[in-house]
Amino acid sequence: MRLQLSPEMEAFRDEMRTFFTTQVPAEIRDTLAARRHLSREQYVQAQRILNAAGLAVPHWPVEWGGRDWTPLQRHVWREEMQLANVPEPLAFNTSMIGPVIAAFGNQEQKERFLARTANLDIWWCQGFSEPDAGSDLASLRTTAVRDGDDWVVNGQKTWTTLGQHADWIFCLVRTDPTAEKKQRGISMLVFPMDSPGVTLRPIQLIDGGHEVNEVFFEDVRVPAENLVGEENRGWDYAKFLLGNERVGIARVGATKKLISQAKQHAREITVDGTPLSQDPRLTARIAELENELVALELTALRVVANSADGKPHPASSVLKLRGSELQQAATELIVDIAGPLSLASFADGGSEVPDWARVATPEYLNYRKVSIYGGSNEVQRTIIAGTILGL
Amino acid sequence: MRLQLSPEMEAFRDEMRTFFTTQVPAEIRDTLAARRHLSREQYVQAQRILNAAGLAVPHWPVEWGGRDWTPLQRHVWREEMQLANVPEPLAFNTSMIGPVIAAFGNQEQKERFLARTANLDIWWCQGFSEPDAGSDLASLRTTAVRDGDDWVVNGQKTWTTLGQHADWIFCLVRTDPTAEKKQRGISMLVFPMDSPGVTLRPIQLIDGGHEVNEVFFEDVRVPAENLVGEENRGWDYAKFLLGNERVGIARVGATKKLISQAKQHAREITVDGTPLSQDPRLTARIAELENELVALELTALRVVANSADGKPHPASSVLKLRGSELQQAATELIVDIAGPLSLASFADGGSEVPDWARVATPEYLNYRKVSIYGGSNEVQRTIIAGTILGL
Amino acid sequence: MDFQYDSEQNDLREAVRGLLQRAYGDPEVRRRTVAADPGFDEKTWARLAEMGVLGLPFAEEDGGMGAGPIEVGIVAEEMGRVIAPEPFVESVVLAGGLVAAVGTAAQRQAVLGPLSEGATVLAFAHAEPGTRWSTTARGVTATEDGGTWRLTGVKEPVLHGARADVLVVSAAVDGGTALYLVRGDAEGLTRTGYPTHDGTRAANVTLAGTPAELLGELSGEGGGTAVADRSADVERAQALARIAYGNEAVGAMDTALTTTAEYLRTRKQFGVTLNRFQALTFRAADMYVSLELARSTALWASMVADAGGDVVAAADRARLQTSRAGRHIGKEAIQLHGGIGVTAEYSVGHYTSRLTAIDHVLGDGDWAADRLAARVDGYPTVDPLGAPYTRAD
Amino acid sequence: MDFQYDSEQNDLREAVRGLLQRAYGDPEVRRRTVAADPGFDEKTWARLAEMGVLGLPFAEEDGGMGAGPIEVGIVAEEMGRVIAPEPFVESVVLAGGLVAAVGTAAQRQAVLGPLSEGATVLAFAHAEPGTRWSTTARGVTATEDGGTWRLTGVKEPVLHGARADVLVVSAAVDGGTALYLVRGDAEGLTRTGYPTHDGTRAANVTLAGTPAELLGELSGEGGGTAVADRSADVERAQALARIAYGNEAVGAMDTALTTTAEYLRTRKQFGVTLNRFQALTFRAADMYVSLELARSTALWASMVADAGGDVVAAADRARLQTSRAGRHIGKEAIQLHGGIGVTAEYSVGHYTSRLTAIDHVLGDGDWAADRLAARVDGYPTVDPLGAPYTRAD
Repeated sequence: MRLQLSPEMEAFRDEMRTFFTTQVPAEIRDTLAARRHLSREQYVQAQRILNAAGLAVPHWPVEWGGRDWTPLQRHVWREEMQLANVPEPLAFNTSMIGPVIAAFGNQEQKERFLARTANLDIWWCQGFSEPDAGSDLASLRTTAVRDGDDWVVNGQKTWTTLGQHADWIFCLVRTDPTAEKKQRGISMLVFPMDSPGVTLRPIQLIDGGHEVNEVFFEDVRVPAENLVGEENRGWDYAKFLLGNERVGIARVGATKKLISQAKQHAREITVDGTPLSQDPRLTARIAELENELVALELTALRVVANSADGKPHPASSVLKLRGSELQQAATELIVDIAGPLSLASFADGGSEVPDWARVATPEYLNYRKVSIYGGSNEVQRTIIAGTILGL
Repeated sequence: MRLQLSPEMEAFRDEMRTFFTTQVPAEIRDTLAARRHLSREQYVQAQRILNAAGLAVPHWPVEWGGRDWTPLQRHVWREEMQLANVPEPLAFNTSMIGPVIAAFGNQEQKERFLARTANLDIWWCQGFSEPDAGSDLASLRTTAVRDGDDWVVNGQKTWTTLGQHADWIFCLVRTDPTAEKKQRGISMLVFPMDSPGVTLRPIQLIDGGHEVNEVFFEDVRVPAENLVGEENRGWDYAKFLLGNERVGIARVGATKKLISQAKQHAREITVDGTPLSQDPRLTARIAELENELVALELTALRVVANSADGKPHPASSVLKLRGSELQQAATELIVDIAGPLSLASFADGGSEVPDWARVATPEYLNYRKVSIYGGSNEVQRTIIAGTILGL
Repeated sequence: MDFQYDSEQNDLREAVRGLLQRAYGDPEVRRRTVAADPGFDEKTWARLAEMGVLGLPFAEEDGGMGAGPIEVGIVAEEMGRVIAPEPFVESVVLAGGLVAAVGTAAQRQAVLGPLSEGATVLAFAHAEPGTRWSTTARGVTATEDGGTWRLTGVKEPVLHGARADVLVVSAAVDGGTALYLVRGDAEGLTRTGYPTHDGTRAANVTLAGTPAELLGELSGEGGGTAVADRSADVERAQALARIAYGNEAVGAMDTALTTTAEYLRTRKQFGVTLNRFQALTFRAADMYVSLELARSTALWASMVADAGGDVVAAADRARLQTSRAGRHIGKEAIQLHGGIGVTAEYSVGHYTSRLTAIDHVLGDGDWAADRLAARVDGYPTVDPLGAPYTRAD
Repeated sequence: MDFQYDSEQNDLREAVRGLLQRAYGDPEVRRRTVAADPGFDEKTWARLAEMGVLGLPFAEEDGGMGAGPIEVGIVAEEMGRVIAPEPFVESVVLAGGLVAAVGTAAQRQAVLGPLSEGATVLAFAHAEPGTRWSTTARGVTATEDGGTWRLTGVKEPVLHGARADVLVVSAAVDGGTALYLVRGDAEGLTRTGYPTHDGTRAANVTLAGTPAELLGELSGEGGGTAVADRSADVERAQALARIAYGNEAVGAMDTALTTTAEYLRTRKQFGVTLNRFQALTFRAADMYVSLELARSTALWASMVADAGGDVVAAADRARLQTSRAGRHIGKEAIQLHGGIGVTAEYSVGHYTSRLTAIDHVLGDGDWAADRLAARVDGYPTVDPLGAPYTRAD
C-alpha cells in the first residue's frame, strides 16, 4: 500500500499533461473550458491529434492501436485530458463500437472499421434506446428481417446523441421475435446514416441545444456482412459495451475543472464590496463538494487498482451514481454563484454579463441528463442493491 | 383569509398559557423540560389537574367531558401545553381507547370506563403490534376463543409503551381465523393487566431506558362483556383510533421548545472564547430548521382550518412524516451543540457537564423511534403516494 | 385566524385560471409564445388587463382594483400553474408596486393607470452586473442639472427591460438610492434584449446621461430639497415580489408534481406502469411534502403582507422554503420522467427552468437563510401568528 | 500508487478479526461487557497485547512493533466491525501516540513498554467542559514549584479516565500548552467515571495541585529552561486518532449495512421479505455508496500518514466524510430495521450509538468542513496523490 505515484507514473502524468496542454489547439480547449458546444470539425481535429500520438484508443488491443496500459495509466490519461479541457475521443467510437468490433467482429470488419473508427474518419452514433423502452432496453421493437443477402430494418430509435454528425450507426435490432426471453433474439447491425430509409429528427433539449435525435428506419436495407458477431447475440455485445461506457463515467477531472472555475467566478462577484469567494457559506459548500469529489476520485483509484485482473470491482457501480450527482452539484454551484446574472442565458453582444454566467443555467439544466443516460441512477441503485447487497 | 387570531382566540390562548404555566407543578414541567423521564405519579398528577379543569379530554363528546372546541382551539391547547412543558394527557387513554369506547362501546362500558379513563384512574396500554407483524398490523396472530361467557386469549404483543404502569390493556385479537381477509375476524378486547396469564417483559431501548414491553397472554380469560363494539369489527376501531393518533403528531410545540433550548445551550459553549451561538454555520442550521418548523406549523394550521367538517385534509399525512423528521433534527442539533460533552451520557454527581448535554445523545437515539412508531414514515409515504397522488 | 379563501377570491382564481388555461392549456402554445419577442402574448396581457388583474394591487384612485396581497398571490399561483410568460410579477407587483409606494399622486395616476389598462409594460431596472440582490444602487448614478435629472451607468439583467414602455430605475445619489422613471424612448438609453433560459426576456440597459423623472416627492425641510433614500422601499417592494414569486412557484410546482404523477401512472417500463416501483412513488410523496410545506409558507407570507406585518421577514421565510422546494421538485420531476424530462418538446423541463429562474431573480434560498440566520439568536421561538408577522390591531 | 494490502497486513487483519470474532462475535457478550466497569474486557486487552496490537505504532526500542498508520487502520477497522470496547484508539493511538511523539527516551520506554504489554491503560485528559475540540488547554494550569510540577483544574470528559493507570494531561503554561504525565494514584487527583451512551467509559478528572511529570524535554537556550508549546503535537496526535476513528467507523458502518441487508433479505412484512420493497433496497444502495466513499477516504488518510504527508488536512477530509457517512448509515440502519432497531437487545442500534460517539470525540463533520472551507480559496483543485498529501521523496 503506497500513496505516491511511482517515478514512472509521475513521468507518465507529466507526459500526458504536457501533451494535452501543448498539442491540442487552445481554441478547442478554450471552447470546452467556456462550456460552449464544439463543432464537428473541432471534435475530429482533436481526436486525430490524439490518435496520431497513440492517445485516442489506448485501451484497444495493441494490434489496433492500443497501448497495453495499466488501469492506472488509463485513469491518469483520462483525468489529465479532462483537466486540460481536451475533448475526449468520441465515446461511440472508442468506448463502444470499436471495442465490440475488436472483440466480436470478424477480421474483415476489423480491417474495414477499426483504424477509421480510431481516427474519427467514421463518426459513429448509437441506435439502442427506443421511445417505448427507456431503461428497459431489452424490450426494443426495431426489427430486422432477412431478405436475401440483406437485413431489412424497420423501427425507431431515440436519444441518438450527435446523430446529426454521424456517418454510421450501430444498432440493436430484433432479429428473432419468437425468442423466449426478450434479451435473446436481438442482433447488432451497423450501417451508414445515409442509407435510403434512414431519417433523423432533432430533439431540442431544455437548454435549447441540439445534441440528441430520433432516428427512423423505413425498409432500410443492410447487407448481411454488416452484422456484428453472431446473429441473436446482440444483447451480449450491448452489455459488454455498456460495461465500457461506465469506465471513466465518474468524470472526476471534468468536475474538478468546474469547481476550480467556480472558485474563480466567485472572486468576480462582489456582495457589498466583498468578493463572494470569502462568503463562509459558499466556501463551506465548495469544501463539502470537493471532499465528496476527493472521495469519489479515491474510490475510482481503488477500483482501478483492484481491477487489474479484468473483473470489475464491486464499488465501480458507485462511480456512475455519485459521479453524475457531483457533476450536477458543480453546475448548480456555478448557477448560484452567478445569482441574478444566471438569467442572462442567451445574451449576446451588448451584454455585460460574463460568458460563464450566461451558460450556467443552460448547462445546469442540460446536466440533469447525466443521472438519466448511460444507465439511470435508478438502474445503478438496482445494480448495487441486487448484485452487491444481494437484495 | 386572515392571519390574526380573533380576540376570542387570543383570550383562549392566554387562558391556556396561564393555566399551564401556573397550575401544573413546576417540578413536573422542569422534569419534562430537562428531558428526563416522568414517574407514573407525575403523569397521573398532571392529568388529574388538567381533567379537573376540563383540559384532559376536550375532544371527547361533551357528555363525557368534551368541550366542543373548534379544531383551532384544540390546536392552540396542544401547542401551549407543549410549549409549557406540560405532559400531554396519556394518549392511550385520551386519544385511543377513550374515543373508541365513546364511539363504539355500549352504555355500560361508557359508564364503567370513560370518567376513570379521563382522570387516569385507569392507566391504559395498547396491545396492537406483534413481533411478526410490524407495519403489517393486520397479520396479527393473538387469538381469542370463546369459552362459555369468556374469551380465552393466547399470544404475544410487543412495543407496549409504558405497559409497566398500566392497569388495563386494549387489545386486538383474532376471533375468526377463517375470515377471508385478514382485516376481518379481528376484535377488540379490554382486560386488566393483572389478569391471570398476563406477563410483561421489559424491552430495553438503545438509550438505556425502559418504556416499551412485550406482553404475553397464556389462557387469559376475559369476560364477554369486555368486548368493545361488535365481534370481528376490531379492525375498524383500530383504524378509527390510529386516525386519532395522528392528531397533534406533528409535535410542533415540542420541537419549538427543543430549538429554543438549543439556542440557549449554544450560548453556554465557547469556541476560542466566542459563544457557539454566534457561529454562522450553527445559526444557519437553526434558521433552516426553524423555517421548516414554521412551514409545518402553518400546514398544521391549514389542515386544522380546513377540516372543521370532520374530513381530514389531504395534507394531514404530511404532519406525521415531517413532524418526526423535525423532532429528530432538533435532537441531533442539541447533540452537535454539546459536541464532546455529549459523551457524558450517564454522568452523575462529580461531573461538570450540564444536564442537557448528558441527556442529549440518549434522547437523540431514543427519538429514532418517532419515524417508526405510530405508522412509520414509510407507511406515511405509502399513504401520500396512494391516497393523494393516486400512485 | 382563517385560511379559507372567500367567494370573491375563489371567483378571481376561477376567472384567471380559465383565461390562462385557454391561453396556455396546450404547452406547445407557451413554447411558441416565448420563442418570439417580446416573449409573451400581448393579447393575453390585454385580457388580463380587461379582467382587472394588472391593476389588482393598486388603489382605485390610481386606476387599480384596490385588492391585496392575497389576490396577488392567487393570480401569481395561477400564472405559475401554466408558467404563463406575461410579466405580472415583474411589471405589476414589483415595478408597479414601487410606483404605488413611492410615486406622487400624479405619477401614480400617470403610470399605474395605463399599466392597469394593459396599455404599457413596466420594468424595474435595478440589478447590476458583478453584484447581487441588493437594495441599493451603485453602478448607475443620478445627477441633477438645471432641474433635469440625468442617469448614467448600466443595469443588467433587467427583466422585460427591452419591451418596457417605462422603466423604474434605481440610481445612487448623495444620501442613498433614489428611484426614477425613464421612458423607453428617452435619449441616451440603449437597451439590448435577449431571452433567458426560461423563455422570459431580459436586457442590458445602458444609460448615458439619460433624462429621468424623480419618483416621489423631495424630502427634507422647507418643502423638500433633499432626495430621499428609497432603499427601504426597494426592500419592501422586492419582498412583496418575492412573496408573489413564492406563490407563482407553488403553482409551477403543483403542475410539475401533477404531471410527474400522471407520467408514473401511465408510462410503462419492464411490463408495468412506473407507479409499481415503490422507490419512485416514495419520491413523488416527498415532492408532495415539499410542495405542501412551501404552499403553506407562501400563503402565509401573503397573509402577513395583508395583515400589515413584517413583510421583509416573511418574504425571507417564503423565499427559503420555496427555493428548497423548487429545487427538490424541479430536479425530481425531470429525474422521474427520465430522458423525456430534459427535452424542450415536453413540458416538465420548462417548469424546472422557470423554478430555477424564480430562484435567482431576487435572492436564492441560501441568501434568504443567511438573512434569517443573522436573527435567530434574538428570539426564543417563532410564532407565525404573532409579532412581527401580525400587527397588533 | 498501490491500494493493495501486502500479505503481512492481510495476516494482521485476519489475526485481529479472529481474536475479536471470538470475543464479540456474539453481540450479547459485548452488551454484557460494557454493562460492567471498566467497560471493556481486560482479557481481550491482554490478548491484543500478546498479538502485538497495543504496541503496533511504537518504535521497537520503545517496546513497540514499529508498524505504521496502515496497520493501525486495519486494527481500528476490525475493532469497529464488532464495536469492540477496548480503548485501542484512545489509549494506544492518541495517548500513546503523544508519548511517542513528545516523550523523552526514558519516558517512552517507561510508558509505552507497559502499554504495549497490556499492563497499563493510558488516557489523554484534554477536553474541558464548556468548550470543544481545541488543541490548547485553558481550564487546567501547570505551575512549577521546587522542581515539581503541579496541575490544577478540570478535564472532562476524559475517555477511560477513571480506569487509566497513567494520564497524559494537557495544561496551560506560560507560552502555550504543555503535556504532563500524571499517575492514576497521584495525590490531589479525583476521578469520577461514568458510562457513555455507547458503552465506553468517561470521567471527570479534577486536579488539585496534583504532582505531574513534564512530558518531553525542556526547550530553549542553555540546555533548556523553557517549556515547549505542544499544541502542534496535540493537533497531530488528534489527527492520527481521527484517522484511526475513521477506519473504526468504516468497520462499524460495514457491519451496520451488512446487518441491515441481511434483515431486509429475511424479515417478512405483508407476506413478502422486505427486499421486495424497492424504496428500501434503494436506500440500502445509498448506504453502500456512503460506505465505499468513506472507506476510500479513511484508507487514503492512513496512507497520507504513512507517506509523511499533511496528516492534519487529510484527517479533516476523513473526518468530514466519515461523519456524514456515519450519520447517514447509522440512521438508515435503524429506520430500515423498524422498531427492533431502537432496542438494546438488538445489535444495530449500538452501532449507531458508537458512530455517534466517534462523531463527537474529536470534531464532527461540520467542524471539519469549516476547517477545510477556510482553505478552499487557496488552491484551484485538490490532488489527493499530490502535495500536501504526499511528501516529495
